Amino acid sequence: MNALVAALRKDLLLQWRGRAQAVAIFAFGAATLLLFSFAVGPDSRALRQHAAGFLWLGLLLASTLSLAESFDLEVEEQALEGLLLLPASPRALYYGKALANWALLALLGVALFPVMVVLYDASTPQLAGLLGIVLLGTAGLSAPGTLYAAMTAQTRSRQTLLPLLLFPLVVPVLLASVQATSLLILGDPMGQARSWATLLFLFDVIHWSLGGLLFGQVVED
Amino acid sequence: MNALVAALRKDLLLQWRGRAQAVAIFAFGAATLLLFSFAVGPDSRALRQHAAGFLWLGLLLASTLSLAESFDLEVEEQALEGLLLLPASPRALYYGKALANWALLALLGVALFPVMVVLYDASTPQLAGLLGIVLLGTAGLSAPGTLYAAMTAQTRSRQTLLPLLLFPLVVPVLLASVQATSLLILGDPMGQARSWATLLFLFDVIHWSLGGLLFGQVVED
Amino acid sequence: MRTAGQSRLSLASVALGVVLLVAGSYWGLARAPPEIFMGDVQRIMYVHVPTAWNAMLALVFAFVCALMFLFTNDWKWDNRLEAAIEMGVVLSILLCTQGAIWAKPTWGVWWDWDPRLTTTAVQVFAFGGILALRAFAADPMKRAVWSAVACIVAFADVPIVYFSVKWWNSLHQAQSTPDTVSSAFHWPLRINAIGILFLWTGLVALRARLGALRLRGELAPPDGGPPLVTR
Amino acid sequence: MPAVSAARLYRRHGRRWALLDVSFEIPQGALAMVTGRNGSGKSTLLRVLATALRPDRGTVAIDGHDVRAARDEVRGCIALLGHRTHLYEPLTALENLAVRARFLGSTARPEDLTALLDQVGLAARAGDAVQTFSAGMRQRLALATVLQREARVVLLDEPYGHLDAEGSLLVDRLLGTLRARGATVLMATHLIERGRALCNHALVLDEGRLKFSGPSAQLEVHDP
Amino acid sequence: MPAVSAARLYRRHGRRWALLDVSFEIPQGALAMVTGRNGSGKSTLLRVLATALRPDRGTVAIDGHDVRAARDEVRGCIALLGHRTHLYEPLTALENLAVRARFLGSTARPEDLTALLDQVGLAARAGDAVQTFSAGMRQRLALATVLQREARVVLLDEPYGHLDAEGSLLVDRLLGTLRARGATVLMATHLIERGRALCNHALVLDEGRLKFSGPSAQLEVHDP
Ligand code: HEM
Ligand SMILES: Nc1ncnc2c1ncn2[C@@H]1O[C@H](COP(=O)(O)OP(=O)(O)OP(=O)(O)O)[C@@H](O)[C@H]1O
Ligand SMILES: Nc1ncnc2c1ncn2[C@@H]1O[C@H](COP(=O)(O)OP(=O)(O)OP(=O)(O)O)[C@@H](O)[C@H]1O
Ligand SMILES: [Mg+2]
Ligand SMILES: [Mg+2]
Repeated sequence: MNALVAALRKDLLLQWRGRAQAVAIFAFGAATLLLFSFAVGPDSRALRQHAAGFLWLGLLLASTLSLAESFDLEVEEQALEGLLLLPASPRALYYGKALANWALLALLGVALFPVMVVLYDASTPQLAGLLGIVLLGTAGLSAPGTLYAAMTAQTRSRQTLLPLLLFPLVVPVLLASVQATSLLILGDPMGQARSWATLLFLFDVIHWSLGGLLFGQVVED
Repeated sequence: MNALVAALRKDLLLQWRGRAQAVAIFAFGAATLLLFSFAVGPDSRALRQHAAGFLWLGLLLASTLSLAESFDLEVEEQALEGLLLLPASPRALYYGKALANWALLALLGVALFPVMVVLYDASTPQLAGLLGIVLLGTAGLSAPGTLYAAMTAQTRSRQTLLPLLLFPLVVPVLLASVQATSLLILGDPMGQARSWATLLFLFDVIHWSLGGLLFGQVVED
Repeated sequence: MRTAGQSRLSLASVALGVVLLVAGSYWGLARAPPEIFMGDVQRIMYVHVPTAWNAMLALVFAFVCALMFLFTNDWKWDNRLEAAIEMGVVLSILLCTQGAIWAKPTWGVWWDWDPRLTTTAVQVFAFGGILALRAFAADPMKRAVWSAVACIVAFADVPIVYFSVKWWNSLHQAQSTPDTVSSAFHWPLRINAIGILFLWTGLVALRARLGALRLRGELAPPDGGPPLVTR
Repeated sequence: MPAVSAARLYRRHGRRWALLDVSFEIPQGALAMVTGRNGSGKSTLLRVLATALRPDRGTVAIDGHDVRAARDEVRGCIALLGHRTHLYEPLTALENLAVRARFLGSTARPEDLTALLDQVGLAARAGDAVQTFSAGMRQRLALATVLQREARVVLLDEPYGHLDAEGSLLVDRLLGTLRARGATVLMATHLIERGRALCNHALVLDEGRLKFSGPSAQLEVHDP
Repeated sequence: MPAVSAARLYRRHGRRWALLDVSFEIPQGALAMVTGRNGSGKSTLLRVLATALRPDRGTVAIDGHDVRAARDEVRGCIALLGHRTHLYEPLTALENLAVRARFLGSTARPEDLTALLDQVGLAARAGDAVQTFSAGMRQRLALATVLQREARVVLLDEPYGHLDAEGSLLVDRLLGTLRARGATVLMATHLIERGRALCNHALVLDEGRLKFSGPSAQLEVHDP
């Protein structure tokens, strides 16, 4: 428990030092949302229709950048290895990192939502439900993303390999989050959003457990 | 001229050594195209409609990764500085890098096209025209992308800053390429594709000139 | 003493700007007739259009500063560049906000993909990105050169964006562009435009001075030393 | 029980064998220098002993604990100073120490950490980010992280690298303190004279094979 | 005309002044050592002289060319060995040399480059990527890139770093060759004895200020 707190404090400190990066990542996400509208064309009906999809795509793209960068410092001077040799438990290191990344991604999701509302004219009154979906969805990105980022950070071209590995894996997260968000925006007469949320929850439980179990394997030589 | 050849040979050699990366970047692009179809949902008309947009978005995202990575090796052990001290002309270094990046991005565009055809059922008989658009469009990504990557490579969080700076800049490239490709796919009764190609050409001329003029400023202390 | 005089001048300019803005807004809000189709909502135009003009002016000024910096290597142009980009971005964001507030009741949406709106958005991102880049460059010289270079490139891009967006849009559907301004609304508009002009030039001058002071703190060695050289 | 023992140790990097059939024992409390030409496998050996790399074949035991079977026990009693500093570049010197202290569960107060920095001559720069440090200052901070642990086996890879005369004396003193505490030290270095004056044991590697293991006084014949 | 001259040179990193009011002259053909504590500004000085960093204030001239006004001329006659190696990690040793040779417009054939690698003891590893090299092997390759140029002014930052005994002799020999060729050398090092034996001139920096500049024989009083 102490180790987890130590790890979390370390990662939050690193994120605080790199807060300019967090701002840049938010701006990246917003720029992506803008780009989508260019790719789709000035067709406001289509944009509104697909708003949730674009939001989550932008979030996914931004999150791979953010996840990959969260390990840059760990490998630069092999600082993570230094902690493992202390010895610090890999599990604590994993959960510390994954929680810090989750916090950042959730913030990002919350910040991108108004951008989507303005750009695509897609708003919803159910803000609590939306927050829940954002939390569940970003948790589903953070857990496997942190695990994979730890692997790819040790290779050249981490920034390409991470999304490559992560995208297929998080297809369920993307689908469920997009559907749930879409239902919240466009109306949810049959209450289907809840079942998507359940799927997300299930995915999270599995991957947060798996990540803790496997992280040690990934970072040890 | 000799310097340009030397620079180009160096960059092509580096790309050849990192060909696994090129494959990864192609796979990333393909995965992005797949993701778009998940984000938009199983609406084959909408997919076909927006196929060109998604193709170019995927290409743009993949290209920022590739551009950023093309400078990783240059800054890792300050190899680029080493060449500048030889002295090598910054202009030759720029054009060598930009040409090598252009070649890679054009290949990527050509390789992604069949993926789009398969995923979105969007094909065209006018392959020569399409190749032309791909060449013009990727040239428009490569020139400013190489210039900006040289800057952002010197900072932490290069992978976020590069797209942040590049995306707004290449909006015309994205628009023109998407429109032209779309016209080739969906039919171009009024021959508008040509005027979009002209716009791309204009953009390319401006940015290939600006890049050569400004690169020296960017890489020297 | 010279600098003190300069900052007094800038303060005067800010004050004059505020006065003009208040006067113009009073005229626009209380005295000018309401518009036939949009009613009182239309009165936002008296700040909206001046903001648009001035945002563009500020960015043009930034472009000039960038060129001047690269040619003269004089730090004062970097200070002005920074101030001008910040002002341009702030005005552009204000413009988008005002526009969105205006658009909701008139067009029924916050945003639309009209060429003007689109270029403004691109402008915000392009120049906002430069400010982000500045935050990541620790060395003042790198910071200055990079932002000058990025500013030139971005500025060269704005006209291209404008034309491409115009083409792009007209290929799909015609936008309901606002009617041109009738002469009854001219005066408050002009007064506000000049007010904002004075306001931002004053603020930019002050901000540039602040930047110069910070830079002096960064660049002055503890023992004075010989004059600072640029590249 | 020897403090460090390796038996028929092999380790590969890609296709290349960096350690081949290395067997030796270092008694408790010994100061051993590890030397050999560039690329002979010194750094690889130290990293294997530190459990940063796993052995491909053979066994290694630290204080009687096998590096594979009892990795955490081994890690509990070693400290490594490697070619890479294990530091977080954007954090300050003090923060780097504080982060490690929290993981160690130590009750060190900020003053203790500042005193530690003072010991390596970095007190004046405690609040500066590591990324602004010169090569020697990084090495000093890395030394401080080693001092931070009361390790029983200390592995130093070129500890004199980048250090000025004063810093080198610091390392000498550190070795004295460690010997006084009864810790075992393995130090890879190319400064053969200096090493021989300080160490009582020596290992010489050559293309991954152990060419000599014995009292450092007998070393001269192997000098290139 | 002095080979290297600096007048009231200042240079900053971020907020910190790494060089303050440094003025000196090094005559043609001199071997000068640059020494001083960790963080005193040696690397910064060499990088400014090499035109890798621009001076913030003051003037620097190499062979009579001002580093600002005639940067390309200066670059045509200097060679720098810094803390970073200037190498491409995924390229092989030979390819790294070949890339540089093409930029230099030299007519060196592959055999010449292999001979160069042989000179630094890397011939056997000519076809291996730099990323598989040990610390000392990288340093050797970096030395080879310096040898590749017929520079009139050679700037070496801790050339003995990571090198084994044989590699250090290589550097000594290199200094001899350079002196014979009439080249001017500035060498930052912490190995004061070794430097004093080889060099005829010495510069001592302290917190960015020049504390001593003169014949290296007079240096001992400044030893810490
Ligand atoms: C939503 C965001 C909006 C943005 C970013 C925006 C941006 C701009 C820009 C850049 C100009 C250019 C000024 C010039 O060329 O002289 C402008 C002018 C103008 N805008 Fe907007 N606008 C927005 C919304 C609106 C709305 C909703 C209306 C009215 C329904 C409106 C009415 C006008 C008018 C009347 C002008 C003056 C046109 C002229 O001088 O010819 N704008 N706006
Ligand atoms: N990138 C940087 N950012 C901020 N400060 C720096 C940077 N690089 C060096 N410094 C500071 O400049 C001063 C001089 O550094 P420099 O590397 O020149 O020292 P040095 O004499 O080479 O030291 P060493 O013997 O340790 O190599 C130091 O105080 C250092 O902290
Ligand atoms: N990452 C790697 N990939 C491939 N080979 C490697 C790698 N690291 C080291 N080697 C090889 O392993 C051998 C031993 O390297 P090691 O770093 O242990 O040598 P060393 O004795 O520490 O040398 P030095 O004195 O130069 O530091 C060398 O031949 C080296 O080329
Ligand atoms: Mg080693
Ligand atoms: Mg140094």
